[in-house]
Amino acid sequence: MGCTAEDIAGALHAAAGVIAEHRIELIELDRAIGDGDHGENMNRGFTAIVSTLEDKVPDGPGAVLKLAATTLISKVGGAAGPLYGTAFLRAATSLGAVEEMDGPAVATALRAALEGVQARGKAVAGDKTMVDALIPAVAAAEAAVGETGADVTAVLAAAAAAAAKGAEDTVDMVARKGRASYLGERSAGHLDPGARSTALILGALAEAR
Amino acid sequence: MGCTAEDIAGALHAAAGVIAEHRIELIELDRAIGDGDHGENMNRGFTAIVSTLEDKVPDGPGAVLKLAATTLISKVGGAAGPLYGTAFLRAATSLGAVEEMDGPAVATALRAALEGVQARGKAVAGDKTMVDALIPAVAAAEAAVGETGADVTAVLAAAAAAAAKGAEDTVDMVARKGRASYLGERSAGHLDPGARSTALILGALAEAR
Amino acid sequence: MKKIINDPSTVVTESLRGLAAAHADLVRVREDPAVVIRADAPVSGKVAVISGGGSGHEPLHSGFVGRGMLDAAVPGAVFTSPTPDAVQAAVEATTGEAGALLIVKNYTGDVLNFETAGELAAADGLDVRSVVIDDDVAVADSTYTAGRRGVGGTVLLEKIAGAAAERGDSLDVVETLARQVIGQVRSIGVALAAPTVPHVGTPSFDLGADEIEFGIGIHGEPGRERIKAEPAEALVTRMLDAVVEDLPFADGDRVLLFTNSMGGTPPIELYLAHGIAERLLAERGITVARRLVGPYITSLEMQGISLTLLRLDDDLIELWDAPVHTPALRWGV
Amino acid sequence: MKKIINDPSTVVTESLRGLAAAHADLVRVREDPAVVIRADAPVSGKVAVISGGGSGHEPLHSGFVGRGMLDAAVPGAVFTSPTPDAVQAAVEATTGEAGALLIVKNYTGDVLNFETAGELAAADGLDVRSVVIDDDVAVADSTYTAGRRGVGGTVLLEKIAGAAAERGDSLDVVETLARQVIGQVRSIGVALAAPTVPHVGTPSFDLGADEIEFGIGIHGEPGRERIKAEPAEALVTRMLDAVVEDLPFADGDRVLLFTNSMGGTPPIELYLAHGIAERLLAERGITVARRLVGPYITSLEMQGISLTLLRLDDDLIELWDAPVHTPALRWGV
Ligand SMILES: Nc1ncnc2c1ncn2[C@@H]1O[C@H](COP(=O)(O)OP(=O)(O)O)[C@@H](O)[C@H]1O
Ligand SMILES: Nc1ncnc2c1ncn2[C@@H]1O[C@H](COP(=O)(O)OP(=O)(O)O)[C@@H](O)[C@H]1O
Ligand SMILES: [Mg+2]
Ligand SMILES: [Mg+2]
Ligand SMILES: [Mg+2]
Ligand SMILES: [Mg+2]
Repeated sequence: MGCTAEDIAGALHAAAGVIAEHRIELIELDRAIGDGDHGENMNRGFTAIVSTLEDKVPDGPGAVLKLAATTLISKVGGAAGPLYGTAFLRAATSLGAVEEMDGPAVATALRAALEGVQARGKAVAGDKTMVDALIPAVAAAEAAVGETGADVTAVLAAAAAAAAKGAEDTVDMVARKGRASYLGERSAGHLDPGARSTALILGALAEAR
Repeated sequence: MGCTAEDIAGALHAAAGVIAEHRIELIELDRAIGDGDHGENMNRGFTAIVSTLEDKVPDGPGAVLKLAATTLISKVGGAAGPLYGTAFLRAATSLGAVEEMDGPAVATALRAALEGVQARGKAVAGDKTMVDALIPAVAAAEAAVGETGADVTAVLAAAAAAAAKGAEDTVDMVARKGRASYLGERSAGHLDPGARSTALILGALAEAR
Repeated sequence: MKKIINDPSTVVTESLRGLAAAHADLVRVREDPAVVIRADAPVSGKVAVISGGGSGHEPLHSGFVGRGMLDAAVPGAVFTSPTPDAVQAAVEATTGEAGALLIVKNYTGDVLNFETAGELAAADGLDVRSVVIDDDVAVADSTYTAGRRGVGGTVLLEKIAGAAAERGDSLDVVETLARQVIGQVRSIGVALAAPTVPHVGTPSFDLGADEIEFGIGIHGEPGRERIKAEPAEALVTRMLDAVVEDLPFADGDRVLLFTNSMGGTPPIELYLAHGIAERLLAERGITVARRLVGPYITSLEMQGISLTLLRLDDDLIELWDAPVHTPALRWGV
Repeated sequence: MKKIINDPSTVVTESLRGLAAAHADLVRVREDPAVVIRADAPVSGKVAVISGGGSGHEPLHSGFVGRGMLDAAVPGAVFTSPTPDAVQAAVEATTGEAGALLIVKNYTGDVLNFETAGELAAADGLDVRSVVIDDDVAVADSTYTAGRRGVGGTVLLEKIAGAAAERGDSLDVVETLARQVIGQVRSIGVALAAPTVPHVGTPSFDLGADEIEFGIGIHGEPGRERIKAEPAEALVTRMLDAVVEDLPFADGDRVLLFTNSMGGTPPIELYLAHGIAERLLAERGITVARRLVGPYITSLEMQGISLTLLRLDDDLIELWDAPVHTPALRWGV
């Protein structure tokens, strides 16, 4: 069975909870190799998504993701705002007007999101950014679709696990994009905050299923 | 035997050494109930006295003390500069043109110094200032003159001991003059830096004999 | 953390209210999204000059709104670039036929958010252009970084572009001048102690008692290198060498020397550093024709300074000297 | 301690060299004794306005030398009032027939040293008068203290007396105006973190993580009371109550509100506090007719703010608005 607009709204609600819980952790990660605002930024954005969705859940999964996208764009700022905003916007667009999102649609949406982030931010694998969580997530989602077919839960779970692993792998990387790149070699040895938040969000979405 | 100009120059040299040694202590005392500059101020002044006297020692004890006075006035600043400057100036004037300073002259000079400080600063006994070291010093010097006659060493030793005791007694006082007075009751429990420097200087002069 | 605030989440808004109250003759403030607008905007026939970025660098940018400088400033959350809709609101409030120049500091977030805002403005049929300033020599300008950061040079750029717009230059000319300034301005910063972001509550980085962060950014991002604390003479020499040799500035050049406090360094130290810098430049045969000394682009209460050099020509000098009337910079008025 | 200095004993001199280099059009600097003199002094026929005090409060006083404000400033060692011969040098460089007004902050050291200088000037046959400013409501004005301290009101006094002298008022008039200002200006300060004096090397006092020193002086002298840290709204209310109720300022009064940073408090917090103060005064029916917001009388890098209120009348407003051109305060020029 696929996800309805209500399901996605619920999942975003869950993601907001997880981000709030990890606000300090994300701040601390960003404090180490950035400017210390990532947790605050993401929390501000997801809190805004929840209160927007409380007013009214739009019709269809694509419309919900689009509302999340515009909310992130207008509330987050920083690097993460436009990048996550683009990710959600591209994912929304990829869904079109479907009533329910199935497993393959999840994989397609994730790939669209990744492509959007890369189009905006120009980061490639190994640059120590959220892209390093998204690339393995997309690959795992697509593989899961190949194996399990249409099961949203399995696709999301695979993506989340891969994103978590991908985020961990950023620890050893030297940043080449974003604020951490100013540190050069000194950026190695730290987890990238954006990769971590990507893994947290995907984890929450998978859990919410 | 009395003190010559050279003796007094030597004693001032010794006092400068003691002040330099206790610079940090005086700073810390002033930091607690003032603005933390007393040690620096006194050290600047006495260092300047030493270097002025290195050029040339003037003729007669009065002239040496007068040179010390003008040096203090033009180098120390703060409250201590004009007060110590006045003290030395009045002491110098009290000596007139004598070639040697004997015991009674020391007592007279100390009284003149005290009166000068009080005329400038308006502090009375118990206000928690250098006056609380000077008042007992003058009394002890005058008593010593009554007992021992003309012995400079004994007079200075008595004054120094009384000044040290007087300084100690400022600990319990609540300041009513100078910067410490802004603290009100909170000034109690601390040694007054100016009383301490007075005791140190008299101690050094007595030792130098 | 001790700060004179009520709540970390309302710091920017509440502070802007104070700015509006203090300078009602110069600026008006819109909340949500937050925008600081020149009191008499839109000024008809004039190119609008707009800048913005994370808050916490005051007086940059909001303190530079007014006659002869910015038409609007867009303050984001503390150390966080503002969102496109805020930039769009600034454009709407200030921009007419003559178009607008957006001055963007080179940080990923600023570039992306202003980029989107530019697209929105273009969709509204407005002639809105952007320039990206990247004057910080501390960062290697290579494919291995996000590029050099925009720092002290931003203040000078805003003054000069604002003066050009005020004298009636076209958007083409204002943009060309802005690119000229960007091409010939260079900066370096150092930190002695870290700032504390209100919503974080702990210092942005930890520096040992005898350490200096050399090449610090203005967001408390750690710099490029940690050095041992050293006397002002050695530190200013090191800073100036980095700046002078980068462009490079040469014997015979006329420059503007901007000695900036990052916030927590008091004037007594700032002027001391400035005096050293003036002497060292004279020794190199570089003429300091104009100077600016003060806390103009800061990082909350961070202790440290930055040095910026801009190569001048007669036109830039005329634009620098032109009247300016803003909360933080004022002359000729 | 980390500071951008070479040697604690040369900080003041080296800093003044930087000031002279940066503002050669406005001031000239003499060393040993250190005096900052208006570039075109002595201005013939004009009353000279002179102030001074310990260094470390910049821009007070040296940043206020120039047209429409001070003719000379006399900087002592850090937090130490200057010596009489330095004041005398300032008088000599600026004072003619019209005489001079010495503006003295009420601290024992300042009063005594300026007193001696005044006697020296009188001996030279010059008409030199002194006014002592004591606007700090934190200190009880009783025989149990050295009297109230001179704090934020000093900046306003220097501007107004300077403007009166510039427009050609006689020494009698300038002195009378100065006494009027002193009679109707009141201030209070708070500290969140202590400054560090260069020759001391450790903070001037120790404050707990949740403590505020209420009624702090500008030399890092401990204040009158230690309170728990509280939100800006409560703190500004407490400060304003102390100031308003002291004079008292009343419904219908027109005032100048001066919101001052002690150095380490950044503009974002300062404007936030200012906004609150404006609102609270409006609620009391007190009209804020003029304002000044910024770090104008500081205590090195001390974190904290002060609030100053001056009751205005038309003449004081005219004098406040009159052109001023100094390193730190400039308008109308
Ligand atoms: N060019 C980029 N492409 C993809 N992700 C990026 C890029 N630049 C930065 N990021 C991500 O953004 C995160 C930082 O976000 P945030 O702290 O909110 O913004 P800022 O860096 O503006 O303070 C980084 O950890 C990184 O994952
Ligand atoms: N009115 C006064 N009469 C006598 N002594 C005073 C008076 N005021 C201050 N003092 C002395 O001066 C000392 C402080 O000197 P110092 O720290 O050098 O000056 P300042 O207070 O200006 O920083 C005090 O400890 C006190 O002994
Ligand atoms: Mg960040
Ligand atoms: Mg002292
Ligand atoms: Mg940021
Ligand atoms: Mg002092």
